[in-house]
Amino acid sequence: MSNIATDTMISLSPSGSQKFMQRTVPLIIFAVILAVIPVFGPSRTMYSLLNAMGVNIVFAMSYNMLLGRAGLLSFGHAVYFGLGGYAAVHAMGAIEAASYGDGGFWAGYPVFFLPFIGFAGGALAGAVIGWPSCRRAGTPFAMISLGVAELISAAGFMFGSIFGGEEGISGDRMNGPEMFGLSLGPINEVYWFIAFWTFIGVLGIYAFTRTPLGKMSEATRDNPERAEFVGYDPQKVRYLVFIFAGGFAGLAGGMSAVNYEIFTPEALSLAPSGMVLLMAYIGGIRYFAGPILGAILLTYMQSMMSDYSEAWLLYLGLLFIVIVMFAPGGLAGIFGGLFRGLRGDNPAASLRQWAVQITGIVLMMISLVTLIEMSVNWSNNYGEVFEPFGMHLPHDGVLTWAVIFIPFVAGVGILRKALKNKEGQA
Amino acid sequence: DTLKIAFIDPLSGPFGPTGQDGLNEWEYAAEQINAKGGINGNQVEVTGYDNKVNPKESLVQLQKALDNGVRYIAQGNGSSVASALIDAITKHNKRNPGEEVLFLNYAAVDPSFTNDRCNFWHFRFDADSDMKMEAITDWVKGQEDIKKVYIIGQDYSFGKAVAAAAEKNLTEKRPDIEIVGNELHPLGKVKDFTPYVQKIISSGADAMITGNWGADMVLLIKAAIDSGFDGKILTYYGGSRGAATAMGQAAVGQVMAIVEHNTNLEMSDAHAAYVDGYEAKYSESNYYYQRIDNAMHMLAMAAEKADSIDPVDVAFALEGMTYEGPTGTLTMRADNHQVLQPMFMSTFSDNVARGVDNGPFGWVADDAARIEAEDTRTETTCQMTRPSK
Amino acid sequence: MTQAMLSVKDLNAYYGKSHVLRGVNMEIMPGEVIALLGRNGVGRSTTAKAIMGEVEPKGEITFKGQPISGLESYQIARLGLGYVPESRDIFPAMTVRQNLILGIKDMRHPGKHTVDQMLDMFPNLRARADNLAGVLSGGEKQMLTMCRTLMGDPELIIIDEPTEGLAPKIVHQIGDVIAEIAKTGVSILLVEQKLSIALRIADRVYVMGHGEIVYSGTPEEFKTRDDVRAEWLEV
Amino acid sequence: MSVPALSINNLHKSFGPAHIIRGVTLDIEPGERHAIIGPNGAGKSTLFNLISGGYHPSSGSIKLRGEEIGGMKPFKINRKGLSRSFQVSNIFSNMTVRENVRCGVLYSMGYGYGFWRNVGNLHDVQRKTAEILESVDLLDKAQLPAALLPYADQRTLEIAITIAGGADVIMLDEPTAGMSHSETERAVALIKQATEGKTLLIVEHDMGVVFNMADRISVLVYGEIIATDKPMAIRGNEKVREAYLGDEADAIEGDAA
Amino acid sequence: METIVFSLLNGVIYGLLLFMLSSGLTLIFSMMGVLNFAHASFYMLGAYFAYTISEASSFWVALIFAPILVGLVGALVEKYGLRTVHVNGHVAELLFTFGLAYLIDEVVKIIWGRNAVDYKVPELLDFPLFELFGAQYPAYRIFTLFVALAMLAGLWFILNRTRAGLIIQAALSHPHMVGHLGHNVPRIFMTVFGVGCALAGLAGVIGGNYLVTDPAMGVQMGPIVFVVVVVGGLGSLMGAFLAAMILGLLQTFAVAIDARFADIFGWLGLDATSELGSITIASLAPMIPFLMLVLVLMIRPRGLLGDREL
Ligand SMILES: Nc1ncnc2c1ncn2[C@@H]1O[C@H](COP(=O)(O)OP(=O)(O)OP(=O)(O)O)[C@@H](O)[C@H]1O
Ligand SMILES: Nc1ncnc2c1ncn2[C@@H]1O[C@H](COP(=O)(O)OP(=O)(O)OP(=O)(O)O)[C@@H](O)[C@H]1O
Ligand SMILES: CC(C)C[C@H](N)C(=O)O
Ligand SMILES: [Mg+2]
Ligand SMILES: [Mg+2]
Repeated sequence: MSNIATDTMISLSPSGSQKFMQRTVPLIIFAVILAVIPVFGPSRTMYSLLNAMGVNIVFAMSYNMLLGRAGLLSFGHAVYFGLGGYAAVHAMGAIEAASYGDGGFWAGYPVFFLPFIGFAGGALAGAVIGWPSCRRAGTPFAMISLGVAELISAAGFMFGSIFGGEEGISGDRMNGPEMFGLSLGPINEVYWFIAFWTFIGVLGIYAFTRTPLGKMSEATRDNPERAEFVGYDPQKVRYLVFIFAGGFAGLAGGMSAVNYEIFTPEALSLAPSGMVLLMAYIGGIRYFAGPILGAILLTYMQSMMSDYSEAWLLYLGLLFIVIVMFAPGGLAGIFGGLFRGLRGDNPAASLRQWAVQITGIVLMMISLVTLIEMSVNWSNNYGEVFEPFGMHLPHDGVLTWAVIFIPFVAGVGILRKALKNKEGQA
Repeated sequence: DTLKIAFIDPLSGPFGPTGQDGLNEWEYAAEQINAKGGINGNQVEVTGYDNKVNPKESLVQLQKALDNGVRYIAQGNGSSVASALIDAITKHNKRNPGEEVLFLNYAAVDPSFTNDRCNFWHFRFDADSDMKMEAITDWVKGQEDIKKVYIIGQDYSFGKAVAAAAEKNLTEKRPDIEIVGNELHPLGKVKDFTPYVQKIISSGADAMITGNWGADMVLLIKAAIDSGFDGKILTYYGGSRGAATAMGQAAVGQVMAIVEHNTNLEMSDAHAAYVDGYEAKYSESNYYYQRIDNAMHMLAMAAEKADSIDPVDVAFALEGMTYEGPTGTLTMRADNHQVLQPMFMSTFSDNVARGVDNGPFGWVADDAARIEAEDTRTETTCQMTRPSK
Repeated sequence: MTQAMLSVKDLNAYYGKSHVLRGVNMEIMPGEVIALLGRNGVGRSTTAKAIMGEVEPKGEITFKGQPISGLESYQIARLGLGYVPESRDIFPAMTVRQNLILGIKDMRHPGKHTVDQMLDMFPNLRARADNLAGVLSGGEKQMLTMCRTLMGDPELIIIDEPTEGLAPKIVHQIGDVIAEIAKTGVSILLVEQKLSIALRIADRVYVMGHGEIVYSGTPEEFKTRDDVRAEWLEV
Repeated sequence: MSVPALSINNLHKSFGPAHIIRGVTLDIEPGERHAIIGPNGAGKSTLFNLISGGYHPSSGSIKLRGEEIGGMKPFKINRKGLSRSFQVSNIFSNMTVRENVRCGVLYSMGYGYGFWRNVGNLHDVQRKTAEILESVDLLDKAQLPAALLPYADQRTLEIAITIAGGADVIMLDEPTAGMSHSETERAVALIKQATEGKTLLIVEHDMGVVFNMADRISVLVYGEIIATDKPMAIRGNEKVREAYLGDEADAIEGDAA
Repeated sequence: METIVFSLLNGVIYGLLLFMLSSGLTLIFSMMGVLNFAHASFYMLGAYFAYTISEASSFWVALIFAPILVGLVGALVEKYGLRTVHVNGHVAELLFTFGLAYLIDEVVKIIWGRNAVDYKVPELLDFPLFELFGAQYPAYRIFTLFVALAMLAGLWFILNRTRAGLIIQAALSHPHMVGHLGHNVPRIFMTVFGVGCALAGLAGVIGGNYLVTDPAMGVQMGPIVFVVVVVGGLGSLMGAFLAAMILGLLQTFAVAIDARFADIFGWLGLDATSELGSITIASLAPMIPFLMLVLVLMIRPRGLLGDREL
């Protein structure tokens, strides 16, 4: 074996410092953000929102192991989230029973580590259900996942002793041994639990992408036929990835179980499966951090935006469509583009370009939001009128339509011009 | 000061309309009481929190409400959500002494909330499903021509509770009646009830009893009428929004609903003004939840009695309180926090002073259809544990 | 002077930022067979794509006197331009016959060729007429693509590397077929590597280098120009 | 005599009524460079697919070093040390060149479906990958996404992935198709060097390549092998001329521009 | 006996309704490969348009114009939305329609309110056609039967007698090439999508008053439409028809059967009071489609009559 090969090997794989910058630093930053948040003294709402985000981050990342990495579009990922969660809730019940009863294994099991149970539950479910579903990729896989999700969630309402019917199964997290001095009672203590597991989840999923199996899952996504001719069974690759994705979904389920102390069969259904799909996609499935962004944004919209507008689902739909149409890289893709532009040869020009584009978009948004809000208020028919910033915008007011039309026309004009400029530059 | 009530119910999605109606009435009730000086001198503020009928989301909204300084939670759509909220509130109150929260349940009627799972922090202003079934079967008792009854409901705790109560009550009150069917169908999944209805028709039933709500109720009744079912249809929620439109002329005299109020009852001037005011303000919705008005008044009385708006004091004051409401005397039982109020077997009619859904149809109840509050009392298994004062 | 069938003036094309065609000029007269030669990667296929509207052309392209740059590819095709791409692009999930039928632009006015004629021309295909095109061998696919384009009655066909991957004997046959097609009066722009074929059937030769036409002349003249060969074709 | 590296006996394959491979029998000795030529549609690629596991034989046997592999799954056959390339480039187009080669390396080095190791720390894999990239001269393009490679480089990568797993029976389906003369020469050199000491089975239409490289040539026509012999003998074979080479047999250099 | 006759009749009618709903998707899915998640939303639009039109004039006018309107909406959606996403592949298309479903649902709520609207069966057909064992059979149901059969015939013609199908299929593998052969692919795509949506709209006109016209009707019907298309088999109209019928009949019969698991599996020692034993066959009805979906995909991935795999 020659020196050349050894030398080139070193030059090929990124250097130690590069590795550090590209891999370790983002993780450290992530950990630091998680650790620093409580310093700002979040409110209860903020905490519960953050906790929900943590759960969804892990859930969305686990989903992206399938969609983004392995190219498997699933409509039933919530099944594994839910089954993992149920496993954790039942374990929570066992801990409670054991600590009031005669002890045993569960009496010594800290609630803090319930996500392990969730992981095991999700992975087990993945192993059982994945066996038939992973035989095929593509649309058949998607359809099977849809069918399985419907079946399992229907079963969820049938087997009351396991799933608790419509009411679900509740538990109490303040039992069993405490870990790290956290009683897990108050929500700010739960935050630490969530932060810890969010980090573990993200780290674990990241580590997975670096393993031979993780790499081969990408290879199988791109070209299953070729994967077979380099010694890999694509079905087995998919199946193993599926189990891991199920496991991490279950981990998120376990986090959720501790956070909410309740699990309902609804958690297994199509709706959350669809939501996690939206999260991953809006965030950007081709980017590792994409689903994190998506989870944060959608959790926020889901919980907070409904306070501001009845039409929040309409906005969600619009946002999603806009992303699908114009930014298939998702939020991460947009940020990535901005970042590259800033580091490109002409940051000033890119900045100017964005400023123009953003102005155009904002103008169009003003018009759209006015139109929607005006319509919503009007159609509710209680004589309500949209009144932003002290303006009075009834459906038959001249001002209203001016606020709708003028920015729209201006926005379209600006965007068109911006796009033309861009072409001219190329 | 203000007394803040968080209304946690669906405000968007498929159940949005139902929740919105509830919120409207809570807000209207607050407005009316504020006009009279509020509760014990405090203005009442009702804020809607959208839970999308999801127990988990309800808990997030609960945290939000707590942040905003809310100490009173109102909820009704779905016993499953109520169950989650009861649990969460109990834990919260245990974990955060001094910040207790009270749960005003205006529609979630799972009997267990005032029985095995009864709880000091929970007060129910609606009759529970057992009480409603007592009322329905009492009415059936008097109907000699009903010989065969078919029970159909949604497959979940509430539907099961309804079915069990119906079976039990009927065998007690009318042993001669044959229960020709007792069926649970999946919740919110059936698109065409015709097969079910034909089963009911072929069973020869003279009456059908159902606790269905939402689309399940509307579709069921519509299918029954289209297929020419001519027996009585005895419902819990026939009076809710949108049903009248779907039922139409054919359902007149045939569909009945057990309610605590309908707008064609004899009303005092003050009460009529209250109802008129509501319907004028919210032209798209109808006055439906008398119990919200009741709850608001009872809350006010309790606060005044305790001379405090602290939930713990108010809760103790609410126990055993009586209130002279528009339909009669109401009592909040101290033993299980269940209200007792007069109930009415209302009948769907086309000859009404006030229609619903902006149509010509509405609900009526004559004197014979009135059930006195005391008669709705049921046994309770509740063993209430109370905090120390 | 007769009008050129196809005329390309100062054609430029880009892939992203890379400037691939840098002012290509060429003309094809009615009935002419033109061979476009050049090394790998000089932009011959790109020229074809730009004419066909698959790559955005910057410059003037006229077909029978009508400007076609900026038209949709189906509009270009309907004017009478046929294209046999390098990638062949047969429709794998359809039968050979269906592939051929798809070559007809308008069922109400089918062209002068029928499916049967085509299958006669290539007996290999006849045997596979009702097989899915996806399972054809590489060579069969090539034949299918040419036939499919002929079904549309084009007046000018651009053929990109038709002999790639073909058995030596077939290579020869393809040459004959192209010559045969040319005899029916169709103009042909042939992008080809194999000189033997190109020189045998072409009326004129263009040589391309670095995104420009660097030589044009008749095959006879070209055979004498070793300098051109040396500079632009050999390595 | 040693066990043949690959031994095919009376192999048949039909697709429905179409009888494509009609009784092929062929032994390939270890270390031999064997070319298969034949008209388009003769069944060369089909034969490759049968050997490498892409298709299931209708009947007959295929033995790899004496062991029956007919009908095995491709990945199993691959693990036994037989690797193939494709007529149409079949690479992992969203990955970088380096990752492509690494995919070829991983299994053979025993890392299989491992999910407990970081590929970044598998130094033997890194080294092997670098070696292979080096040997096919793609080192400077290692970090490029494979989809962006020029055509000829994609073909080269195709070969690199094929040899990466260290298989000792290598099958190449038209490796130089679409390459220019100079690229073809480079590819030939590369193939020669990379398959040094290994058994090579190659399909080509470029007679220059075939006659330059092969120890023996088989001619497949309509699913039957009509001749197997040394290159010189094949060139002179009348049947082969008629069925395949045509006049080209004389101008064997090939005449890519 | 009664049960069987009823179930047959109801099963057939329900099956036909399912078929009407899914026929448009069969067209879109098998021709364009687009799993249109918003399909049921177009169905809903059809019902609402029909409601508004029939308020203004009559049901019969609505029967014609509502589907056309829906088709136009569909064509616009294709032209200004789907087309942009097409280049990014099927997942992107699917997600686009996923978002579109949200959008249509919300817009419907804004325009027509959140409650059911009073979309009535036309008076001409509002009478019981016959009576069977004491239950009346509304004439309108029989009318739906004829509309569905007409749709089947019409669609069969479109799919088999036009080359559009071929062209679109071809465009799925090599869109540029199809253009080079002189076919205006974008317009064909737009037309197919429009026609598919119009069919959904027609189903809405018929189904809206047969069932209920409210903003939830789209969501409710959503997934089952896929089941019909997939189980029937890609590219096969007859398959979709067959699948719809089987689903309709199975679901109706399941409801009609008065049995619990314990009654059937009693020999396994299953107890009627146990959780598993007390599950009724009727309660399984809504699960049947999905069970079929999973089984078909596993056992026979090309569906009942499909000519190719998904
Ligand atoms: N899609 C593409 N994106 C970026 N660059 C491209 C693309 N297609 C071709 N190129 C580059 O443009 C140049 C010209 O390509 P073109 O295909 O026209 O060459 P050619 O003369 O036909 O050669 P070949 O013999 O390879 O077919 C080449 O350098 C090629 O790498
Ligand atoms: N799956 C299949 N079903 C039916 N016929 C097939 C299938 N695969 C290949 N064929 C047919 O088998 C014959 C041999 O094809 P193959 O691809 O092996 O040819 P080849 O010798 O490699 O030709 P080329 O040199 O052109 O690549 C062809 O006629 C082809 O149409
Ligand atoms: C709002 C009501 C329809 C809720 C129902 N009664 C339940 O308790 O679940
Ligand atoms: Mg080329
Ligand atoms: Mg081949």
